[in-house]
Amino acid sequence: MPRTIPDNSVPAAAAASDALETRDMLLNVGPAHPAMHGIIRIVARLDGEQIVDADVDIGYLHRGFEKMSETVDYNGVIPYTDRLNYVSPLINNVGYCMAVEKLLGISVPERCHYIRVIVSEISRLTDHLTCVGASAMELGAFTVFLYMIKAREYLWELVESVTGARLTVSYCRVGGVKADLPEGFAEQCAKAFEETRRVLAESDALLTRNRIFVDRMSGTGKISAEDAVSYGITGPFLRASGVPYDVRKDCPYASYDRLEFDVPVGTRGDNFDRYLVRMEEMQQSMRIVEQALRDMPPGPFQASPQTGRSLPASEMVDQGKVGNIPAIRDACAVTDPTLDGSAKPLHVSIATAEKRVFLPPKEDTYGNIEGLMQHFKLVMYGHGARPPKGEVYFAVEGANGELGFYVVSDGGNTPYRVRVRPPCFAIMSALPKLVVGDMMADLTPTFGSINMIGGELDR
Amino acid sequence: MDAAALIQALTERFPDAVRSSHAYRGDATIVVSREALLDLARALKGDAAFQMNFLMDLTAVDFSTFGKKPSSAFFASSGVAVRPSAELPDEHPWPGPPRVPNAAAALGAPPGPARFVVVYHFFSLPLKHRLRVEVPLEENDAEVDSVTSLWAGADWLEREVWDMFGIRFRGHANLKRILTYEQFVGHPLRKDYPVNKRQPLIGPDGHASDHS
Amino acid sequence: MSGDAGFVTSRLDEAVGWARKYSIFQYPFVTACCGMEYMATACSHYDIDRFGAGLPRFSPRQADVLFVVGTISQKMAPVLKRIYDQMAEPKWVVSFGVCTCTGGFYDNYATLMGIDTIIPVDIYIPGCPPRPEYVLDGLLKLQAKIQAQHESGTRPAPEPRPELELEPWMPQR
Amino acid sequence: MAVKVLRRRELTVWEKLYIPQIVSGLKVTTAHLLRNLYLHSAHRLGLLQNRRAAVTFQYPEEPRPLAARFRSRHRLTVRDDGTPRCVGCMLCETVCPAHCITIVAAEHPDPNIEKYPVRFDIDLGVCVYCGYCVEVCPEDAIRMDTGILDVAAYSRDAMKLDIHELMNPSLRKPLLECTLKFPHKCRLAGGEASR
Amino acid sequence: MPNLTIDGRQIDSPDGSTVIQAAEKLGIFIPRYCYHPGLSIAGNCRICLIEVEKNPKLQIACNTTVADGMVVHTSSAKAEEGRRAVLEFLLANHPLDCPVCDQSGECDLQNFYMNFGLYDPRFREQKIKKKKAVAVGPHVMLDQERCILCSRCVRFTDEISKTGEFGIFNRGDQAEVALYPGQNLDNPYSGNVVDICPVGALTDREFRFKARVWYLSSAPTVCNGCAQGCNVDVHYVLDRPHLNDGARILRVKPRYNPDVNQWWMCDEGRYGFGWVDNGRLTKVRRHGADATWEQAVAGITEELKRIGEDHERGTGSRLGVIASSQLTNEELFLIREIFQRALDARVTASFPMAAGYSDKFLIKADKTPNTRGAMAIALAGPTAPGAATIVADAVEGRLDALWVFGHDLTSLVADADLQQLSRSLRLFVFSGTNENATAARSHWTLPTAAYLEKDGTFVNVHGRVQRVGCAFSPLSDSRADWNVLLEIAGRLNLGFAWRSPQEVFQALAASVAPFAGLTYERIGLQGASLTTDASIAEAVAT
Amino acid sequence: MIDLAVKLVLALFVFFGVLNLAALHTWLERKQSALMQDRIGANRASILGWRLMGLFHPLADSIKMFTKEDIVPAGADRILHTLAPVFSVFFALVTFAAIPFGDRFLLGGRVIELQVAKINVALLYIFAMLSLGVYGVILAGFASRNNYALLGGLRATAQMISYEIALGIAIVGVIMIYGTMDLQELVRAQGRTLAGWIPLWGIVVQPVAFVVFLTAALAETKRIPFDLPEGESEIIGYFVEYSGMKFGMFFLADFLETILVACLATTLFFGGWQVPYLTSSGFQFPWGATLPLSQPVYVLLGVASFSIKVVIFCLLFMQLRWTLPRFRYDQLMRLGWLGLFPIAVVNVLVTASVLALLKVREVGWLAWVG
Repeated sequence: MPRTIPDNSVPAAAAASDALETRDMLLNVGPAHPAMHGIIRIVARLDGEQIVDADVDIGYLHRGFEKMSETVDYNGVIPYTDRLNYVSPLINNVGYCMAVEKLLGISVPERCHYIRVIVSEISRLTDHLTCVGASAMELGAFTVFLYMIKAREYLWELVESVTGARLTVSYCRVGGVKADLPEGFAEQCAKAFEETRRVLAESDALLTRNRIFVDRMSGTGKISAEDAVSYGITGPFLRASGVPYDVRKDCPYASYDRLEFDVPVGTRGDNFDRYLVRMEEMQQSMRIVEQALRDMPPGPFQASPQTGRSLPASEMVDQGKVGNIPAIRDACAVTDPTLDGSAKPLHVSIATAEKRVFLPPKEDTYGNIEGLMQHFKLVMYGHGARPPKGEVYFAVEGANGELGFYVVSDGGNTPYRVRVRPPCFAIMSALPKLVVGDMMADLTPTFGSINMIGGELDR
Repeated sequence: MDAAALIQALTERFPDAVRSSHAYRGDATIVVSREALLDLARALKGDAAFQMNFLMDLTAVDFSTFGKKPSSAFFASSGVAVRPSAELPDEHPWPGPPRVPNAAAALGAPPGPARFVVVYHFFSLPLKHRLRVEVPLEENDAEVDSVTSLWAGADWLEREVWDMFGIRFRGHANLKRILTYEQFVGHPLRKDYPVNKRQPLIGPDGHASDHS
Repeated sequence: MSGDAGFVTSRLDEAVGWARKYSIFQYPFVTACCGMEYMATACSHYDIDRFGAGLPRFSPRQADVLFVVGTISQKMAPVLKRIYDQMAEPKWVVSFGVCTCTGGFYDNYATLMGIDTIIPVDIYIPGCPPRPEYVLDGLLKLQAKIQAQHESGTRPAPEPRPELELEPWMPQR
Repeated sequence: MAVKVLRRRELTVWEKLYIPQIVSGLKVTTAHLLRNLYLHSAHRLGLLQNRRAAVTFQYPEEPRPLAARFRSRHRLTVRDDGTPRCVGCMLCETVCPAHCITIVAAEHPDPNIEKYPVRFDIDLGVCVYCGYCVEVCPEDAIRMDTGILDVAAYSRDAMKLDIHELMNPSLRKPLLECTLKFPHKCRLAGGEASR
Repeated sequence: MPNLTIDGRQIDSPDGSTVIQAAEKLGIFIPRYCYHPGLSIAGNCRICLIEVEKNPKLQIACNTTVADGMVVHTSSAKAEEGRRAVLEFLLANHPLDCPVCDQSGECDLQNFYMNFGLYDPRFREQKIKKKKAVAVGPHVMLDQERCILCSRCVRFTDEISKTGEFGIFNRGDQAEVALYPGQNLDNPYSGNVVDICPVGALTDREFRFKARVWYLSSAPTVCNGCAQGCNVDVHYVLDRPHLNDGARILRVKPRYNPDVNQWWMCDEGRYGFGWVDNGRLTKVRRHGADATWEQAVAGITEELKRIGEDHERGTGSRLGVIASSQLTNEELFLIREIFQRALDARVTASFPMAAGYSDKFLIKADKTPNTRGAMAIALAGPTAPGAATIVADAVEGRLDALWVFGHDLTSLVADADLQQLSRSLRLFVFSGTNENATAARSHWTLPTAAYLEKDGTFVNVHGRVQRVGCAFSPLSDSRADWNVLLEIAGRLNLGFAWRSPQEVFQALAASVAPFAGLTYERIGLQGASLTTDASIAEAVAT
Repeated sequence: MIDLAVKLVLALFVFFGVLNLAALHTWLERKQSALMQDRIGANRASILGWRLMGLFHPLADSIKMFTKEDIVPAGADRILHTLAPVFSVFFALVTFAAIPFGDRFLLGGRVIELQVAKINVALLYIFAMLSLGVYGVILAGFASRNNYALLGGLRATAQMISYEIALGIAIVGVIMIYGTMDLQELVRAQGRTLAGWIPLWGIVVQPVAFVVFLTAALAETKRIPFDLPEGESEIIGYFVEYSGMKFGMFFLADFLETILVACLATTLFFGGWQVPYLTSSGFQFPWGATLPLSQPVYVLLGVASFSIKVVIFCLLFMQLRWTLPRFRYDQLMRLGWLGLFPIAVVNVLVTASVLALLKVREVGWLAWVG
């Protein structure tokens, strides 16, 4: 049985050969340890306060993502992807959906690409805020954490207004997104970014030049570029080691090739560099979102421009049922607000044209038999979207690095195999290398800078 | 290098090892025999033409039920089987899961389908190309060389494949379970492992329960 | 026993109940996604400290309420059980998020289908993850429960754990 | 490719003395402290009500505004005659990734409706609020727009919503009396237990 | 034989066959509504349009006979365009009923629409209203709005059931399928019209609204309603107990078998599955009190051994076994091996039953599925003692033990005698699926699996051996009979090495002549005939 | 007899005052951090409908802790385990005895020093008590039989011992200047003015010592940035195995130490109960104005001045606690041994040199000032 704190075992593991009779101490850190985010266990062998060896035990949050994915249909996987890297669920959504779209061989409208970029970057912001905030908190700077979470709340308000949920968004769909951006999103976004920038400035003042913080972060948890590459580390962690690899630049997807941004890289590959890279990436993310909002093709924000006639959904359903098509044709349904943003006029700009993949707009479902049949065909077990037999790998830049989805289809309506390449898995595998030689206390900032997310690590 | 050129170069370089290849949806893929894997990997990492410095991913697929999913009870009312819905058209269809040469193949019979395929995803940062390498394995001999000597990151990935699929990696120093626990019996991502077959460590009364 | 004494003890109990409900030292057993909302609940926008529950203690000995936040896997279950056993009486358990309430949609080999299969639960806060408002409502309900118990020292016998509803012919899990 | 190398400025001797940076840090936090103190005091006096002192929403007294699209507790929409709009097509039950919806359907006397649910349960203890049920409903029968956030419960059973609570979101457990006027599988005493 | 090219592939097809049949052979599926291989060709739905080279107009595949050198394109743009137009027309007045229609999920309108449908509908008019939800018979509900007038049901009642209830009335967009006045769709095969209806116009009243078809799992089996042994698929749901009050089986559909039942089955078999989920024995009982299988097996074998020992000293067999032709061949064989051969019991599988309704098509008078098998194993037929004599012997005290498989003895003796039996016998075992009077009187009541829940074979009236398969596991505590028998054999140290029905069947095939050479693989899904009829006669004679 | 009664009253006064202050301190800390973090903070506990901005929360905390189960882990040393928190609180409490919180006043011909115990080597006493307080911590770490607790205890011991040295040396300068170890005298000595208008507080003459003292004293309190022994996210702390009121006592000791350090800082460097330009007869401003005050008012002003200064220090400590990250162990040690210790020593040397240079040793430096 894995041992947890408080650990009642007596100091053990004598280094018998040591003539001085000093004994190494085995310390079980985790799995229920505040700095271990609850779900990993590090068995550290300590010489005094110095870590001489570390054994990392993961899997405490293994939830069978890959197995569950084999039991649901292609869209059914999306809620599970939300919970992979639950700090940046939208990036997971986007990555998974784009992988399946690649498998299907379909494309999505330009506006949809931009929307995905925007939500991805907002998610990246929330992730970095949480990561930096949490590692600051673990170093005792509690207020910074609260400030960062406060900023995250403002960003989550954005996420909520777009997706209808704060965290587990289930926003993307295979072949598009659930809904267009809401009205007034750009202004709301500007306001939230203003708050975020203020918080970042404050946090910067509290941490970046503070010697206590710098001493804790600088020079600890170092890894060289070669080692990082060998471990398959990607993302901010790799960039902090000076390797400018960013999927958004190197293998651009969605509309990243049309957006300008810098890839920050560090020089030494220590915790402080990772902190700096993340802080800079947040600025870049905001820059990307602002550009994307400016450049994205305009979408109709309002109800049907042709008729301007809106009908309550229930009315449409009732009329459709009795075959009174003239009464409801060309009308725009007033649906549940949670479906806001997916009305028929908006549908063309957020969803692929391939009807065998994406649910029809509600107006079609309520108002004509063709739409209704399409709707049913996509939902019923054994029907649904059926990619051809094949396998694809598609990677996006997750908050922690390359987030790849390897999807195998056997031509059925459920994925045959969904494999996610979790970025922090690679980083975690390098953890023993990162911490050996450092002090016990350095475990905390190093671990914080890894931004280990259990959902993604253990899946 | 684009996918076709990469496959071409590899096929020329390793004519014996590369059993088949495809570039489905632009993903360069080669299927190699497990004997050749380590040499190939070494060359992939070291050769100036490839420079695959990243082992992005290492996983496996259990192809044992591929295309054999029991059909649902959509009774075709006409009395004749009706396909539920068309797959999307595919211009360049995928050649199908890799096959492993078995004993029968020597006698001229077609190679049997591989139960397991170990899938490596390589990426070259300097050259920006990706490559998928697949190593088909038979069920009763699911073992392949470890690439931990070339990429440190393979350590955990191989452990995970062992844990989830029961594929052994020859030369791996510490091949033990990683996501599940030592007491776990079986390999959950195998297709014959029922999705909700639980092996609890403690029972409702708080006592350790036996694992059957 | 005189009426007065009863009155005094009952007032005393009430006071103890009052104190306990406004002084909730929590042990956050945070494992997964719900942890993000747990953070949000604790932080400025919701500020769980307003209810006197702002002080997380990372030692189970000092905690009053075990917040089980996030999926508990079979691998984690013994740890949770042990933490619970280590807590000092009186103790309460909050099951935070559907994974801890019932196992949620991770109905597979790896996860525990609800922590109430191994430890008694006082408050279920469903949601995936629960919005902070859900949590605060749950906390208010927990406070009401604590006040209602108002017994000094011991907690009432845990409720019988819900049986899994298995129809006779269903595949036995 | 735009790569921005973050070259580190070493700490100056002045900064290495701890104190200056501590002071500048204190400046940030103290500014917050004083501003909030000032605003709180002003609020006590009824002044400056338009400026928030703390970002905290004092739930439950002061609910935080929810986004229009926010997915909260479910409800079933109701026809004018008090029956549910749901026709028991079971698409929501089908699509639900958590399998938290259970529906039992029966014949409706009106052949234009044909079918309706005699039982419609949602187990909130399992629901993951993905909103798929709303998205796939072809009848606009299920919605997640109630804004109800009070879902915590004392038992597993209490998290299960049945047709009474779903059709009338204002109902709260425990329910004692059935007010539905159509045949349904009723678990309440006093209701029609027919189906 | 004409040779034609379909989608670039060559095929020889017999004279007079149609393109749709030729394509079928190539595995090319051409959509169809009115065409049904078991019915005459109507050619009125027009969905099977194909492009034939050198022919300016699209042809219907179902009624175009093959010709040498014909070049056919089944999925060319032109053909699809034509079908799309047909589908648009068919859908013009189709009601928005998918949510309430039981057919959705197996509806050909949905399927074909998704493959080549017109996605942007142009129909903007008022839809025609017709009658909905009209019960046309005890089992079938008609919805005229959904009907696409393919006339399959009309042809079925004309050609197969030959009862002629259905007709198409009125013209144009008012045309509708209906019963002839005064008629009622109550022929014994009426359920088949639901199967053949390509849309949701005819639905099954029993199945209606119980579940959605996409919830159903399907398992192939053989109907046990009569000796015909129609091949069927049983459709069941295990993971949604709230549907249909927890019953697993939701419906039974015929499975195509050209040698037994073609595409059809009778209503008696189709709706006669209720006993599988209702009124089942679920617990082992000893004198009415709950017990466990371990106790039962141990107790029964103990008693059998003791009776056996006593029997050595006494005279004549003191053990009677009334087997049943509801049991599979494997179980009957095990009964023979254990009771007749090893324990020297008096065993029979023939139980007197009144002959039921029969006709010349599918319905047989013998309402048990395996009489022929029991005869082949010689547990029924002229040589076997009748059940009545065994019971009479028991009543008169000439037996110590009696084992009844599933039968209710009250059809042979009065209940008072049964009570008397219960008191006088040393061992009285009842094993069966459902509760009855005998079960209530027995010493040991063993719940056993229904035919759907166990693997095994039946032999139908024509001597065809067919697998019943194993659709799902036995209900709660019940066990398959072969399992129980093997356990008892193990306890009795009979040295059987078999562990599964398949192994028992191998032994059976090796030792019982009519089964010689058969294996489960050879039987497959479609069954195989007993080796010779003569061998049966021989087996009966010995 | 009456003296004894007076002392008793004073002791009780200090005892309850300090305990209440500690309770108030927790409230203050919660509220202050809330304000810093744009939160509201605890505010819902109410008695008879009164919420008083959450003032009842500390009360609830203490009642709850009293009624919580007390766990002694298996394998732990029962006696030491119980003794440890008592040690902590006891030594923290008795230290207050030497802190003067007001000037002496005359009551019925008696001179009453507003100090529980007038000890002429009060500073030594305080240091002794502080050092003994370490035992509570190390005993807690040792008796719990838990690796984390042990680590915490070790850290705490090393940290407190190291910093005590810097602390002690920092004060030497003050002692040298004021020439006394009696705190009451020390405070009184700070009542003078330099150049006629600068109050001769420790901070003025010993600014470096003040910084060293403050840092070292913060470290003594084991609060952020020096909370390594109880750094929650690294090692839970030496009291990881304590529950109920025993844990509460550590908690209390923590706050007591904070208050104690605030008191010391006030006493040593901010003139204790002194109010600038206030003498026993009233205000005498440097520009010549005077404001005569009666003696009770004078004494009360002194007490108020002392309290305010202490509270300000507490606030400062908390502000620091919620602003800064924490040190690492080796950095902490380096700061103590390589930073504070040399500075303190140099400070002593410089002070000594200056005093020697001024050759005032014999005549008394204070005379020179005056």
